[in-house]
Amino acid sequence: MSWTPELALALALILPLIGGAGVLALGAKPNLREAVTLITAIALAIVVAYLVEASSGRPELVLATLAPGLELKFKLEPLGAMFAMVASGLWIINSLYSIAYMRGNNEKDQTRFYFCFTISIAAAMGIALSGNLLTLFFFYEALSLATYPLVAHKGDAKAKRGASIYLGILLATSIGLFLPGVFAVYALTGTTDFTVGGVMSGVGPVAGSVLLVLFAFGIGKAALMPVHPWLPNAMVAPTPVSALLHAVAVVKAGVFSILKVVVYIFGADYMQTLPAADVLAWVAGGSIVLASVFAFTKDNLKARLAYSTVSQLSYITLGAMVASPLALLGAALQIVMHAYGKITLFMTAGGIYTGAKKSEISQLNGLGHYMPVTFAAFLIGALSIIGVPPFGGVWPKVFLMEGAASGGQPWLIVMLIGSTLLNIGYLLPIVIRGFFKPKPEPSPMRPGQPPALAWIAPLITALGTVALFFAIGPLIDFLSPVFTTEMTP
Amino acid sequence: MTDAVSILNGVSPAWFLIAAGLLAWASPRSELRKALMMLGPIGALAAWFATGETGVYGVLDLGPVVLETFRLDGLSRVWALVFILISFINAVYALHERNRMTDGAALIYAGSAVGAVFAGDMLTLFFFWELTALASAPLIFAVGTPEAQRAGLRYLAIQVLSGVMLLGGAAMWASQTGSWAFDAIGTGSWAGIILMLAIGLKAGFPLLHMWIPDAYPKATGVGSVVLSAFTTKLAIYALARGFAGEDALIVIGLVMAIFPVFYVITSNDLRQTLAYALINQLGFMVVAIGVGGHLGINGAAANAFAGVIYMALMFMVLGAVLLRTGTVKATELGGLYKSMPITTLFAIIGALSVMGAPLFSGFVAKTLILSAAHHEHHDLAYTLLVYASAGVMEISALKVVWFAFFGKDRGLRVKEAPQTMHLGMALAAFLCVFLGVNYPALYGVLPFDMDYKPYKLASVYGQSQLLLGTMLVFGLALYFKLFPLKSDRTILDADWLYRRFGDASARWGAAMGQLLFDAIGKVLGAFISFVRLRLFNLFSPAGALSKEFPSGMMALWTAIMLAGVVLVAYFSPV
Amino acid sequence: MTVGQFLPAALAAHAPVLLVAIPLILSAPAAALKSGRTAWGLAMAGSVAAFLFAIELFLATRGDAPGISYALGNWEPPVGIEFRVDGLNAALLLLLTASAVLALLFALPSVEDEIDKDKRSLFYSAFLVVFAGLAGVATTGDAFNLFVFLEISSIPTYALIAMGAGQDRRALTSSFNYLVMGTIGATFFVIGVGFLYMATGTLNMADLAARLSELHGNRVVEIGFAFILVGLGLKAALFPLHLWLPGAYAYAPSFVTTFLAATATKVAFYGIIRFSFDVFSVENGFVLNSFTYVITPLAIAGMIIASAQALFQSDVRRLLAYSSVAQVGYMMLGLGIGTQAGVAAGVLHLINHAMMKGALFMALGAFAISYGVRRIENFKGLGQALPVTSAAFTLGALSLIGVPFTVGFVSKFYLIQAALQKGWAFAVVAILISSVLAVFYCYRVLVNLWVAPRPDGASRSVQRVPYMILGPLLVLALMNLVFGVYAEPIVNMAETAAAAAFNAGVAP
Amino acid sequence: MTAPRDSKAGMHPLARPLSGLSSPRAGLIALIVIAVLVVGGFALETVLSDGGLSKYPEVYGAYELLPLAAAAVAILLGWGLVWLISRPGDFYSRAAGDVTEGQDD
Repeated sequence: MSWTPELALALALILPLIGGAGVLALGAKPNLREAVTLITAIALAIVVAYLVEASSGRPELVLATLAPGLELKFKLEPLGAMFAMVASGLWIINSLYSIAYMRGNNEKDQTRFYFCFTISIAAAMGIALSGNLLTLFFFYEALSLATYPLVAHKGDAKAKRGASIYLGILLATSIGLFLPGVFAVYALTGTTDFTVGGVMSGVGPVAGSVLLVLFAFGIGKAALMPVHPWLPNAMVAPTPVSALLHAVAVVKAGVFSILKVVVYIFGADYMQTLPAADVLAWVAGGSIVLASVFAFTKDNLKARLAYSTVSQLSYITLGAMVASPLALLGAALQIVMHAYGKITLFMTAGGIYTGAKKSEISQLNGLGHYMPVTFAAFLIGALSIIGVPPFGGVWPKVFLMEGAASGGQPWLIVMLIGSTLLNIGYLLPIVIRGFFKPKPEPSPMRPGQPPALAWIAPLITALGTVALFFAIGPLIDFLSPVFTTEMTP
Repeated sequence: MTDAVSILNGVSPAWFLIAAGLLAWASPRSELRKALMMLGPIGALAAWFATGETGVYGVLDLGPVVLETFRLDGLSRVWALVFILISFINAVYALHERNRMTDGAALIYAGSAVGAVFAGDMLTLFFFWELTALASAPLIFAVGTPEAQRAGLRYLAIQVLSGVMLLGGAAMWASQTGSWAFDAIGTGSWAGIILMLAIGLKAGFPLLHMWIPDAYPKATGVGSVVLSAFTTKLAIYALARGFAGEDALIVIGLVMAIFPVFYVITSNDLRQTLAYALINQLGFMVVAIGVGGHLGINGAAANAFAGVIYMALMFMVLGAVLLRTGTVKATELGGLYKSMPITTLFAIIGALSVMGAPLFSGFVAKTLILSAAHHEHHDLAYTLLVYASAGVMEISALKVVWFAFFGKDRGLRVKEAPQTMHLGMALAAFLCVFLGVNYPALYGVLPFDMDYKPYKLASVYGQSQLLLGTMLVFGLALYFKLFPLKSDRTILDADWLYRRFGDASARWGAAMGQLLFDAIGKVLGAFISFVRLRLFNLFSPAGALSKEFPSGMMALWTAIMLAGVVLVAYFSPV
Repeated sequence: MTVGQFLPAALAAHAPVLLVAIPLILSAPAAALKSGRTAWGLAMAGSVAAFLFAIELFLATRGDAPGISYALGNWEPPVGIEFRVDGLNAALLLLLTASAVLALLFALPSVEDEIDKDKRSLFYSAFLVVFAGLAGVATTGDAFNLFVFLEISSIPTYALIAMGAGQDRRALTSSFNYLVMGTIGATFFVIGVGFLYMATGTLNMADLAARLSELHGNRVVEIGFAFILVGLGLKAALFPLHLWLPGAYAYAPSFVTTFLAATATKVAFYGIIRFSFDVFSVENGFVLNSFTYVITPLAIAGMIIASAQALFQSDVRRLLAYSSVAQVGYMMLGLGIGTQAGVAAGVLHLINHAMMKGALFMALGAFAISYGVRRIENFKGLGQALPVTSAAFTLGALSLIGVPFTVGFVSKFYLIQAALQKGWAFAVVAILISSVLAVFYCYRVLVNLWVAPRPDGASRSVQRVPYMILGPLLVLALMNLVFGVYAEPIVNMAETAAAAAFNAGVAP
Repeated sequence: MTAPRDSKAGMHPLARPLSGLSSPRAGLIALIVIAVLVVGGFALETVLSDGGLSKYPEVYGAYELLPLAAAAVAILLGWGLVWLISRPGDFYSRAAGDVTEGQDD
């Protein structure tokens, strides 16, 4: 069999599943099991890197046909390739981190953990590479289901309650709103394929608006307020899950879906005719600010980060709803930049937990003296989230602002400005507390903790945010075909 | 030598400072850091001299975004030079201090300020603008007290707010004009207004000024020197670049020049007094920019140049006092000239510069602005500026010198400031005198060529009268104990708006929001459990619908359904 | 007639009758045997034979091929009894026989676990009779004969359910309830047939169809239709005539439940399609109106209320039983739509539901055998103890929810399409509500299965699941997936069936 | 041990010659000198020219009057201002400060 993009597509979907099987088979031998996870992650990243190369050719893969226009179909395009690259690339780092975290905290049922993790990654790949709404929906649901055991991992009442809310909201919104949306698109246009320029041009603005609302709230993973509560509740999961899934794979799958629906189902031009788009842009703006305010009130580090995520995700929704080329570009970049920033924050949060069993912000006084690298990584991640140079997080803000202005919604800039301020207010005190409060005595650190991997991993991603700042050129070159030449077919 | 330096042609001086700063952060040895703090500015200065031709260098092509990192022209040259000079002076001044955090931060702060001045487009400007915010914050955090941390956070928030507002305005500007280029902007559009507000936030526009007296007094002794030098002057540069000749700026500048008078008189913290004096000084520059024209811009530039140095000198003096006595409260100091006579000398030189005494740099700079206002027939502005310089500048300078070094001897017998501090102060003091006497040196670097003689009899005479008059009033007020100074008081300023009112509103809002959410949650919870109970009663195995029905029930259903079908069939059309 | 595509022509020619006769005949020796295993062998032989005939018949009636008419004893219809196979019942026969084979594989270990040794051969004998009866219902072309087969299938069913008494005494009351209610249903049906005979003078379905098309506005016909619909509706567990079903499914032996869930209501459902769309016709206003104003509301009520009831069950089999009632609602909704697309969707869901419920009940049987649990809270941690079985159960549950790329999604998709074509948005809403409820009741089971930790006190050893169970279980579970992705074969099957129902299968 | 000698003991060598500056009389002398200079300057300007010595002929050049009035007004207003806007020194720190910092210490 020769090496073709189609084969690589299939491989990207199957590799994690094979890895999952391997993890199950080697459950009794932890070292081998982790080796399988790592090897799978690396192999997947290589395959996805190849896919990124091949994405300009837009290869397609149809596995099955349910009805005309309703297929199990995969199609590679730059947005998806980018998302796949982010998810698979960070999976490697996160796997390293998982090993440190899970062992450092003596977590139980680690085989199930790693298995579900691989399945989740497979689902994320499916979302990234999906070629139509139906396939997207399928993998979207698969991701919800596969991550459920991870969220409920601890198995105590609190974890179960959090996980129930998690799954309940995600399933209810997806089946109650997203799925009807998929059906409606099919009923109105006869296809659910992701098509350059969108497929909705024949649909009236009212129906289009209703559909847009269905998608905006139905894709609950995008955590647009008020369907966000699942995200803070998902924080009962072990930190590697929060780090990769609830900062990268799951939430990004949500906003990626929204972006994809907007770009390839609605089409940017059609979006301009929808009154609901303007309203939803404001909802997203409100979500940005409100979630930041909520983040302020949280003392639990992960809860604060979760609300921060809610806020940051709405940047993408906002960009998608404004739907000017630059706003969409900013939204797409935010997927990458926020992924790196937030995974850093979560991994450091986990590192602090592993090292000193501290989970509340008010307990962090002076810990920076014991964990300088961890806190430095946190600082970098926070600065990237806030959006200051020279960290990657600044670019989405630049393009979203320009996009909002050129999209005729300059007042949305106020939301972004407000969010930046709030970000400073809730993120930086954590670092300041760590570095500038007096060193606590005696040392709160648990002997031998955290393992080196628990701070190396966030350091890598933190440096990644710096690299991304300078790598913006290639990134935009890669993405811009989606938003410029293809916007108006 | 020229060959060696010419290699640097086209290299932005900013990189030397930033690189030195990063290295300083990385180097654990204090000696190495101190060397870097000296070498960075020297390298930057070399690069400044090496690049002779004006033009755009250091174009950083990031693909779709092209950053012009080094635009050298008449305007940017002045500011860059003074920033480099002051960072060198600060390096000397701070030689005694061993603080890794602030050493690196000060260098990067200076470097990013230089970088911002050289930015040819607004995106680059924004990057360096934000970098100045980030790099300067550790200078406040380093104090370590909770109060300083809060102040630092407020400071940082406002600085970053200014940055993102700049970005927002620039984004709107770019979407309107299609270009990120940073040139004259004007207030003709919303984008322009937002940009002006963003810059104004850093320049200390009225009501946007509150962070200056809030943060500066809380920085470290060395930190306040650096803080006073860069941020606000950078904003003045941006105003001069983008908003020269805006009439609104004259009004704004006048307010800035005048309102601090009350605070200068009542504030007890001498660094806060200086901070208000700084706002007044900025007001002069803003007026000059508002007046515009070659003379106005030159006046703003000259004032920025001289002002950076003499304000830094004043803050250095107070830094030395703070180092030795641990306080800069007017009510706790006095008679220090006895133990710190050298510092006192520098304080007097600085004060004379601040007051604009002839032969000092303040005089040659300030007369430019007054002349510009006069030439452009802004007579009211002219009069008010004279008033402001009497009421604010001079009283603040007198106040600092008097209360710290003379006045009531509180028996403080401390060591004289370290030699290295003296050296730093001496450099600044030298520049104050040198530029005042050899004024063509100052005028030579200004953006526009001009033929201007500051030392005319009228000017000198008038200025001397002004000075003496103020001193008389000050002396009389002291003599009759009319000076309204009280220890341990907080003077409210616009920061009350967010520190008290805003804070309280936010708390109230958060509390109300929490209540609301709780109430909603309660009602929702009650409703859900009610529905659940009802549903359970209905559907559960023991519930109404699931009882093991007697077969008769079933028969009944069957009959009902049969009747239903028959009825429907009966009424159906054939 | 294209006989002989698969089997030797001599056999193929008699396929319709042999399919019914062989199990019926085998039931007698099975009852006489002492060994349960031998009886099982006979049952298996009968089922496999029937399966082969069903394949033959299915192949023969594919596509546009006309139906097969077989005159029993060479008495020509309409006087003699006619067996008639077309696209509609060929699909059903295939489903029925395939279910029987798969269920019987599962039966061997399951029955040995649940039924007393001396009753086993009787058990298999009774099963053969039920099987033959159901096959007869599906094959016959004679209205009265259909009643006879219905009773043939029903009476041993009561006995089979009652045999669950070895596990739970409530099986007896459930069986009795079913007996009473089933008899009511059968009686209603036969009364309806009587009315038709009164009006037309014939019992042959094709003949009935021909004569009824001339009898417009005949009240007797309308009343006959009403009785038949209600009678068969009861057998098909149409809400609210489903009251017999939860008890019967919950307390019958696992094997019986598995088999019945996949077949019994389906056959009655087939009867409704056959009578409503073939014998009568939707062109008759009263048929269409009955479907629109009676069946559809009941179907929707069933979909939602029964799902809600399922939500609160603590016994998993009862949960699934209520779920079955809800699923019947989906099928009925397809009929209620009253178009060919709707009927196709209904048939599609009939086939798919057999796959999912077969898998689910079989998995439950496996749990019962190896762990002895039926209540939801006892499922805690089973996912790790019995991963393969649990995975199969999960697949079935996902299919039940209607996750894309499972058969459950395919049939729901076609159902929604049919509803939308008719302009029934409310039906779509109902389907979605019911689906969400399905999510929640499946969630309750799955969360215990996979996530909840095993209780510390559960020292009870878990037996390995026999391969005899695992095999058919996996086949069924994977069918949910395979036909969910490659839906074409079953969709074609359903569409052929619907076409057959609408185009009056056999030319007289 | 008197206070001045005591204070002289800790003095910097360079400051010793100037120790007399702290006496109240030195201050008064300085004040009188300044007052004389101011009055003299004013008189000079009034006598010698009408505004000719000041910077610009068209602006009345009595600079010393302006700052006298300005500074005096400012200082006197300061009293009112102190009464109006000054608060105890711990005014801001009494409120718990920032929301995030509230729960510690």
